[in-house]
Amino acid sequence: MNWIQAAISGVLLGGLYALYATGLSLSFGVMRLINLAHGDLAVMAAFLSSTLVLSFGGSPFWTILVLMPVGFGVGVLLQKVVFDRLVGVDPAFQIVATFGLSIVIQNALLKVYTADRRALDIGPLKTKAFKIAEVSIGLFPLLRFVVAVLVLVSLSLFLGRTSTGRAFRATSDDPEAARLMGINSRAIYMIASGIAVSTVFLAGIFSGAQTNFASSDGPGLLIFAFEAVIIGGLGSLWGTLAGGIALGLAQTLGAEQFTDWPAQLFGHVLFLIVLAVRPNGLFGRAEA
Amino acid sequence: MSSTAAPAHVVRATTTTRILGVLAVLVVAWMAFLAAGDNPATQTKIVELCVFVVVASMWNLLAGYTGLVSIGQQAFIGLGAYALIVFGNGYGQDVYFSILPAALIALVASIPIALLAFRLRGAYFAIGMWVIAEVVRLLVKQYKAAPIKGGSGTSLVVPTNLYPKAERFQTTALIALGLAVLAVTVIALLLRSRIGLSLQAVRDNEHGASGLGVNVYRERFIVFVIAAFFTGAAGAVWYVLKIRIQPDTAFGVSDWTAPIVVMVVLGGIGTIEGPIIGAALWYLVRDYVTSTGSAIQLSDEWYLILTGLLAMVVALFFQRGLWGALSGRFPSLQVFPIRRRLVVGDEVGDHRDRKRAT
Amino acid sequence: MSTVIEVDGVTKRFGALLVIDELSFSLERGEALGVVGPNGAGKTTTLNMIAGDFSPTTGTIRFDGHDVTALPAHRRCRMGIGRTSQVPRPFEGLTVFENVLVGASFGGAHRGHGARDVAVDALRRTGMLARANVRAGELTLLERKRLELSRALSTDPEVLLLDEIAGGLTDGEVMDLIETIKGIHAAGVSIIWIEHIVHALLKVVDRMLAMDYGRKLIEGDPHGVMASDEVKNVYLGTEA
Amino acid sequence: MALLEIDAVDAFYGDFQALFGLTLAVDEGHAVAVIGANGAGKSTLLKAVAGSVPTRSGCVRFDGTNLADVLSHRRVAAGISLVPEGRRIFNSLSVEENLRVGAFCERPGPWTLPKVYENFPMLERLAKRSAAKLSGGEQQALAIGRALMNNPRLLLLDEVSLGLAPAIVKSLYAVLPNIRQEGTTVLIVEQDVNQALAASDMAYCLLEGKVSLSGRASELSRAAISAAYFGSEVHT
Repeated sequence: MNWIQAAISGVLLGGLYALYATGLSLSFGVMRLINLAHGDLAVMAAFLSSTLVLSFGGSPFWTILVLMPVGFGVGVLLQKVVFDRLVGVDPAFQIVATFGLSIVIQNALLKVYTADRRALDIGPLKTKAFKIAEVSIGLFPLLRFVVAVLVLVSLSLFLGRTSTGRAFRATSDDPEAARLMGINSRAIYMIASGIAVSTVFLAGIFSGAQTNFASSDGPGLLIFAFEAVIIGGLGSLWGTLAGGIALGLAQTLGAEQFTDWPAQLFGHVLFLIVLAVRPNGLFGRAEA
Repeated sequence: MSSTAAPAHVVRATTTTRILGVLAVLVVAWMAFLAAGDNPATQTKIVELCVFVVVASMWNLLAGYTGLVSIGQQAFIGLGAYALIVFGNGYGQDVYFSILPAALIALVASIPIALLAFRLRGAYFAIGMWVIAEVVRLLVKQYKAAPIKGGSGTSLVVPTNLYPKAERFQTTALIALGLAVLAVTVIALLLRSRIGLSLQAVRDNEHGASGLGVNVYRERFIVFVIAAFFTGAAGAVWYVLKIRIQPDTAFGVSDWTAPIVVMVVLGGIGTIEGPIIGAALWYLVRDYVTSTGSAIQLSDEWYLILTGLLAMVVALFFQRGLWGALSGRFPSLQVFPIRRRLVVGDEVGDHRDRKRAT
Repeated sequence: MSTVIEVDGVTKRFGALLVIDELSFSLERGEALGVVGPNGAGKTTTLNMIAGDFSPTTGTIRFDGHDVTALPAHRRCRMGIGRTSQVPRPFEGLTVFENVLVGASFGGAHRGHGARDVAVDALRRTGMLARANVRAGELTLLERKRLELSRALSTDPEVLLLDEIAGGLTDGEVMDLIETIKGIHAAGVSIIWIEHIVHALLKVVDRMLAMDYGRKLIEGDPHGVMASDEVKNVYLGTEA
Repeated sequence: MALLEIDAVDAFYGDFQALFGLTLAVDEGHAVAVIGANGAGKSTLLKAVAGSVPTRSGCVRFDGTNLADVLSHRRVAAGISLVPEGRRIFNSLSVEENLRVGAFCERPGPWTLPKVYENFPMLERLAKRSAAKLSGGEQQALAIGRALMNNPRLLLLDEVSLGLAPAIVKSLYAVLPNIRQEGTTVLIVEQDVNQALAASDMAYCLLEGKVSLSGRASELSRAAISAAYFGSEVHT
């Protein structure tokens, strides 16, 4: 039974990882840009949420409604000020610039919030669970998973069914040909960054409600997001979800078997195995 | 082959390189004098500066000459350092003689790491290396028995019970300086050699290089392994001085790769001189702004925020870095004579020859 | 004469797109072969497959009788296949001499003074010696094309693959280049030359191959091929 | 007044000068062919009009407006559509999605999805299929249909016949009268000279970045074209 229990937690955790990874996958897909500050933005969102709750009271959930639009704005701003200058540039400079951004965000958070760990209090929801047979399923992890799937569904509807979504995919395929259709690629890039940051804000708040967080957590989250993207294979949102779930499963099942080892190690090991065996990811296209 | 009219020869050193070379030797001699002195604070600074010169130069050799941008070089720092701990604390070996084998351990480890990480390109290689460094960190943390003692870390016992403190600082500073000189010399010689020629070709146009017979994978592999060796040695030297080691800092990305990247980009990526200048500048500025009693005393947080902003500004607007900008303006400016100037009688620069040949 | 390059039943697909369709031809030792055909006929793809940038989907490529179909580009270069590419991309951070030295040291596997002398010789043959110490990033288009040629020569090629080396040059420049290539050919190097500037080709090549839709259209005497109905139809369309 | 005026334009790809003081004009409602060998500068000309290659000197005017400072995606909104060389289909989109992307600017006009399908019936059958899986001819039809969805005033066709079998080329060109009937001006760049001349009113032949011959399409002799096309040195 413990195995089933661990597997279910793994799948539910995978939803969170997919949420982290979505923005990363989107910016890479559309602009071939990797933002190394991606994880720090999630941590920033958790801190902002805690500030809002401390100032205005209530549950962290309402802050999502405020912070997701704020995240969109942050993404657009970052795109205009930083990322636009990095599209098509030597990866070394993309890495240095976004690495610098990561250092700035981490230390700004440290300055404002000190090194103490914080948590977002969601009250009794955090511990509520229901049982099917002998397996207990946490209500909050389930909710988190459902929200992640909803985000992915709405994103894939946006990409698949709307004019802007099609422009997105067209730009990702061939930016120059997209411009020949009248699509302003810079505007598309701004929307992509806006979505990337607002989804990672959401992920940060959900993560902060489950476990406490500190200003230095960002890089660890970035690695999870990155692993989910690579394991799932580039190029599809559902691949990212699958990658997130595979990562979550590796962590919980690994920790179940080897109880005194850190769970993230098993995720890393899965990542390295995928790299050695199927470098295009479990669900990736061959030419990716 | 057609006949050769005038004998051709290749000139490497110029007046500028000779003058700057003498200056460089003088700086090293001055540092050796300080290292051999009896001021532990100065000796500590020399060790720190030299270690960062080594690691930054090696990172630049990878990123600036082969396009392998890694944010996992801390893996080799930690491997070198922990190998030293194992030789010293575990097997009771003399620490100074353990530095070389520790570096070799890093070298050996780099081979399977390269085989795996070379499957990724660009930014994916960068983060993939980071994951690999994380795996090594977690494994070391997990080894809770002596001599590694897991996540809480341990201390190097041999030097403290064998050598008096003053002697240890002196020896370590001299070793660090020697390592830095060796590392930079190896890089300069490598770049002067045919491998260096191919690396610069690969950097400019990978596809074109392989079309001229360069085995790009092999060249990259060689450089990766060399970088791992020296980075491991630097990690070992660092902890001979610092004594106390913990996996989270020895394998810490913000302790190592973050400042290194800033140093290299600030100094000028893809030049030998850039990382050295970047590292020196970093130390001077950090010393000034964080030491108590200076005019602008900054907290660690503010200091790092400014560092991050500096990295962003340089990467966005000043990609050539300080040395890159200087040598762009004054092309003859180089400390290390790696360029080749061809002299063939009076044919080079003589336009009549061009007409004759066509 | 013996066959030096043999393209045998080669097909290349990129995804669903058929680019080369069962193409077979050969190059004799010491021969210069011109290749013409409209854009998209698969000429550059063919050259790239001979040079080893990628492998054909099916079929075999032989060099000096050895099957080289699966060898990477750097190995083929060392065996004696030199090439120039359509858009010259020199190593811009290196000087002209250093650019050529890469070819001499790796493709030609020369060391030290040997590499230097081969590089100097290649520069002299292409008229680039005077520019030896200039950074390649500062060259004009003609000089880049000449550098492209010198680099290929420095690898001691038995076969030289030229991809639109005359494209984009003025008439006078083209004439200069023709003389250079004639010289290389006269020294015994076998040549496959893709070119749209037909009059340049006609001055050098011994034989002409016309391609269309990834297939061989016609091959034979250069003037005969260019005057043939097949080639005229491809370029100017069938007469109504 | 001419809809498109190209006045003494120089254009470069890096160091490579592709157009040398090129001058030509296209009247509204006309179909104009630009022929010439590879490397003559035909595609560069179209790219300079579409805005993907900058002009270094000279002037491109569309409907009297100088396009110098108009970004390429704005030119599309103004009614200039390019069917690019090599088709540049969006491979991860379906056929229908490619067409819908073509209508991104939502310019009003006669060209709608049903009308494109009516003119290219094979596209309707393939509507839901991934565009990457189409044959060359189908992709070319899609590229033209996609450009028409913008309801352009000026349609630029770059090497429509490239790599296609003659029968397919013929079927693609058969749509041209329908396009012109809606008042669209067409500028055709082609290697297939006869096809291009048959479809157009005026023709310009380019040689090495300059106009080597121009005139009414029906009045140009094959000998004159042959000389202007290859340069004078080929004995044919």
